[in-house]
Amino acid sequence: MNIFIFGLVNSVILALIASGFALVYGVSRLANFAHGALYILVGFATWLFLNRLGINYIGSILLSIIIVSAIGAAIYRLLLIRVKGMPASEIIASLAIGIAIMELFRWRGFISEAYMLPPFVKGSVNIAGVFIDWQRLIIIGVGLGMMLFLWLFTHHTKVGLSLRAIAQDKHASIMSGIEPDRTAVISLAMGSALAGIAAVVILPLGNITVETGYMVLTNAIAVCIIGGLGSWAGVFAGAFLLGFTEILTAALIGPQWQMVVVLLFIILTLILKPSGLLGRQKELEERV
Amino acid sequence: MQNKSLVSHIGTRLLLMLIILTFLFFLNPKVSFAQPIVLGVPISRGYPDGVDAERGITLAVEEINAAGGVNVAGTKRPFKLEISDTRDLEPGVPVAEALLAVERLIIEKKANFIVGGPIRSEGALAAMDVLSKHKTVSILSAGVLSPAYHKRVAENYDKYKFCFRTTGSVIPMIEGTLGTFESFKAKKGFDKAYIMVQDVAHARAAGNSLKEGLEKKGWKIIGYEIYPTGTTDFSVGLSKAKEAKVQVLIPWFDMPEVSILMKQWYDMKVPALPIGYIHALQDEGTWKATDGKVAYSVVLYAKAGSVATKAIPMSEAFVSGHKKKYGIEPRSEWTSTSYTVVYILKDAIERAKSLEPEAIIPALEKMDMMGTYGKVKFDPKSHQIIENGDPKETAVSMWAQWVDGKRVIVYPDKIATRALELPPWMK
Amino acid sequence: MDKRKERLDRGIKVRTEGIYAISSWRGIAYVLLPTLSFILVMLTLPLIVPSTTWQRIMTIACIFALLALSFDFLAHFVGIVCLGGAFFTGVGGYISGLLNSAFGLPMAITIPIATIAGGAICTLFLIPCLPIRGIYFAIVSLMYPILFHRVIQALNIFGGTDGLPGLATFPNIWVELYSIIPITLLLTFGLRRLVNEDFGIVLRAIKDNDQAVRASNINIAWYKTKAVYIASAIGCFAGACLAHLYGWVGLSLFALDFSIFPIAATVVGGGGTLVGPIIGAFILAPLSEMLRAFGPLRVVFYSLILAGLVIYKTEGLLPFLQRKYHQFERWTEV
Amino acid sequence: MKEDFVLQVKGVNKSFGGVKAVDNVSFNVFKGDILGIIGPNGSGKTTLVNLITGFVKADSGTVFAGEKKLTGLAPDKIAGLGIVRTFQIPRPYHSLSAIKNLVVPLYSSRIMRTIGGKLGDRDTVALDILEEIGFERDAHVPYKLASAFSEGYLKRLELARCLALKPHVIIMDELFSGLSVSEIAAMIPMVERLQMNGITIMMVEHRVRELFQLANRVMVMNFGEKIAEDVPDNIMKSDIVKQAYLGVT
Repeated sequence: MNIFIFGLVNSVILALIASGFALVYGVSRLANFAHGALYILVGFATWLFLNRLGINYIGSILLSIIIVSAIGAAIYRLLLIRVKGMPASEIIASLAIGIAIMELFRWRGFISEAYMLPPFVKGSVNIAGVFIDWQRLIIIGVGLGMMLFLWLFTHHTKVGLSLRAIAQDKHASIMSGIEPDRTAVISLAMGSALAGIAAVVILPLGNITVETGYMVLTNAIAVCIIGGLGSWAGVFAGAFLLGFTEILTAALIGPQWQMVVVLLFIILTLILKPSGLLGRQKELEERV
Repeated sequence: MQNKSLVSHIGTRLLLMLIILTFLFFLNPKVSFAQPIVLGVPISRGYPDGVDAERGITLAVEEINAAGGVNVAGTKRPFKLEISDTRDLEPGVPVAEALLAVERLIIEKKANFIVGGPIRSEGALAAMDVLSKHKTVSILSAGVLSPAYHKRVAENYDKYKFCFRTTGSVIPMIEGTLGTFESFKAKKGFDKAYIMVQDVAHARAAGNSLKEGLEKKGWKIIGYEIYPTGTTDFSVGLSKAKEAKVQVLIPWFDMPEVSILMKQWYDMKVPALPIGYIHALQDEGTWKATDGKVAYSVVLYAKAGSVATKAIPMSEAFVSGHKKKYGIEPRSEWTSTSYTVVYILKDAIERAKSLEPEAIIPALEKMDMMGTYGKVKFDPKSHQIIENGDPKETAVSMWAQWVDGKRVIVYPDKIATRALELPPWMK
Repeated sequence: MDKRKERLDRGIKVRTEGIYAISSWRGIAYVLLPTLSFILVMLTLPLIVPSTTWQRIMTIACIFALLALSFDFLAHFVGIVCLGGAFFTGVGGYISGLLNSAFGLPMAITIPIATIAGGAICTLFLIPCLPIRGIYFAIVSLMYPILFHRVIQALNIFGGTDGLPGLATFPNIWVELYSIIPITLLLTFGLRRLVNEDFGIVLRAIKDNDQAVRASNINIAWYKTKAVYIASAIGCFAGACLAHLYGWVGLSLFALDFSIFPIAATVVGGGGTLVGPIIGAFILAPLSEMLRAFGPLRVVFYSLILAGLVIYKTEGLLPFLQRKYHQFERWTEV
Repeated sequence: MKEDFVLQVKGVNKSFGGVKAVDNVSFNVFKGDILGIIGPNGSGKTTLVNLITGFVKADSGTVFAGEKKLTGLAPDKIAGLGIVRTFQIPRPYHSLSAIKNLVVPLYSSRIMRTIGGKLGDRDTVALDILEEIGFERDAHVPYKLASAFSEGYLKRLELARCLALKPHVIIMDELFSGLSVSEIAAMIPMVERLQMNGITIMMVEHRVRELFQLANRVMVMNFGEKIAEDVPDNIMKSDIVKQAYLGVT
């Protein structure tokens, strides 16, 4: 029971973290290595608004999410657009921007245990003999809500549909009047906002550190790789597999093997099924 | 009209910036007045540990310089600080980076002594060879609890005689810890413990020897968990501890995420008192940051001094000086050790009447002076600080409990300011 | 009046193409100048830098340059994007360090063994991943060093988190520099030669169209294996040298920087040129040192400069310099 | 009829995600033949070529070359047996010159084995083959990067790559598609010359007129099935073929 509940929480956290990265990659084929930086940016921004400017909690959350999505869009529109289509340059440029943002916080002294966001609801409940704090339940709720929202958004709104169209067939959608750069900007803005939402619900569990940014980035990539880049169902499948693997390893073998098992898992997945669990790799047929 | 594109404009500017930076670097002015004694401080400035050490050293240097400096064979010479960022606590950065920093401090900044770091054991151990190559005396005062350090000095004294360490080592720390637990057992009747350690060498070694030592003394060790650095969920281990009705949790961590452990412990109301080396919870700000959920935890400081106690006069001066300069009480023990280390050097230089290693090393070996954490004495064979006794005779560690937003010393009894308290759900 | 920039080949470039290069001393000079000046600068650089620290930085730049070279070779001549730099340095360093500390073998033996055996070990681990393409291969190769790091940590072998200090070191800075720099040059020009030999032609063909190579009765897996072996041996050599530079081996030999830096150097210097990554490494490594004075802000500056170079000098420095050398530009009216 | 067929295809099947791309197809290719395969788009012709040359694994069925079973062999092994193919969309090694493009097959173990590894200068051999296939030897053409060539040259380069392997069977996947009438007219004698040199040829083609002019026998495919196989004249008259191609009932 314990394993189930904490496995679930862990999985939803991973799914939340990865969804922004997956959205951006899925739509614009851009591996946004600044994802982790945007994540902690929201954390620190919310903290600043809350504690320095005295804005109320909800206000600071909304404000910082809006700001970060604008920053995300700006990063693409002003910088990354110049190296679009050159994967090595894209990765290096976005990683460098991300590191610059994160290390700027380190320089400004955002490195102590004092930086943490308050939970939405304090206290904990007992479910089937397991004590679980409200915040974790909220995370599960928000995670499921976000999945639903994303599904509705991508299937029933015009912007969402155009995002999906670009993801599926770029040339055909360009011909039907969808502009790839504009959708890429939108996807980056949305991806950053998703990172922000993930940050504000997850960060109250612990404290905001610069290292979190690096960790979020690697986790997001791991989830997307296992699930298959550019596949929504894959992201969730990957998050759940990874989430439960982590918790099970910690419980059965020992926490020090957690990372080893996860890495082996990723490597084996890739060797056995190179495109990830649910990713689609072009059939050889199409390439010959 | 020769209008250039925006791209080449920015390219030129970038180049200009590079050139300017290069010049800034090569043209650093070499001012020489009153021949200062250069202290090279290689630390990770982007991490709390590094900042703490930097604060301690800066404070002491300012105090000494304000008082006229160091008396080297008759002439008063000030200390000059050269702090270099090693980034050695960053996981993705190779240690070669830290070694380069040490070497540069010695060669380019002409550092007479290296104090402070490197903070990571791996880096400090590798730096020993650099120090012995350049024959530069170094006193470590932050991080590095691995016993390998003084073992190497003892094994190859002639080569590594330049290396001293005041931070302590896991082995005496464990002895001290065992003593603490015996005292708590006698006072409160605890005998069931649950060990949780971080997956780094010193913590694992500590965990193992604690387990052995406690079992020998009749404790029951219910569980023993190793957590990788950066873990953010401790709920599985905590529930196990709760089910097994453990009375003492022994966490041994130096990562910041450990505050999550305390929050989860408080929220789950685990009826076991956390007593251990929880580096991230030493900071005064912890109380606010955890909403007071750190309450009742007992935290080990590898060296005393960060909380003022009447038993050690220098600690009171240090804490008030720190509060005056930085507005807060000293955070971790590394501020205290790094503060004292400058005074140790001053004392050694004044007695040696020279800056030469040949004179300084014997002076340090014969060191006998009160610091912020008791009497400072080095073992002449291993250059390790002698600890765990009377604060009037040796250096001591300190166990502080969080009570009402304050840190109070609960052990050792000689410097204690208050008695141990239990959380309400344990009564 | 609208204007546009026009690019024209220099006359001498046109005149010295192919066989005509040896028809005049000037032509020979024109063709050889860039290569010779590069070699000359590399060899004299240790003499003109201000202090021994900077000489040491040159060695470290060389080590990074070797990693970048191995990355560029695999990425732009075989089509394998391999971020295994940290994996190579780790394996090479640990082999060399263990041989030195356990059996007391001298450096002159451990480094070659580490190069040959380390290359083989890395290749063995990477073989199962060879069918994986593009970014996926990159990520697997990025995972291996972290995996090895964790396994060594969890089992507490090979010195665990303390590492193995006190290994043999180079006798002095000059031996160090003048063994590593010439080897770097040798490997660079050796590889440049290799990719124009028939063996290298096959590798480049695999990059362009692997299916057509398979249809030409060539076992691409075998050729890729050989290429990966060459690259990982170079990486392991770099790792072994690094281990003996400070006489120390530790977990941070698997640090992420060793994987990321080569891409950065390649992108800055210009991919697919082999010499470009070397230049990139010799810009980025000293740059990082110069910025050290800024403390924690250093990483910020470094990343911003890197991002700037990548975004605004997309083609890379070497192609840019090549263009300037071979062509001139002028504004013409449209 | 002669019984010495070089290729024998027995009941091969292949489906992609439920769609039958090749459905139980059997046929033989005789030595010295030019076998044409026609069929509308998506009728499984290219998949058939991929099945024979090992690029796609068959779900069931076998392919024999003489006594040798080809099914299950890797593409490079099949090419090593002298059964080579061209690709429908020629993608040359675009970073290499035309002449270096040919160095690749000349470096294969088949060529190294037959010539004993001592080929002399591969570039010279490559130049000979290129001249044979219509690249002007004395001009700059063979030294140009493959990325600079027009479609016509690329198709020839593709054929040259096959010839360099000294094949005895060439499977041409739509060699004529994308070429102008005059380019095709120049290619036809080349194909005929290959046949005269004793090379067996299998041509998958859309250009029915040119194919019928060349082929001894023609096989028709539709929806993955083989619907007819006969000499060209009979195929042209056949109703079933008209129905498949033109939708005439």
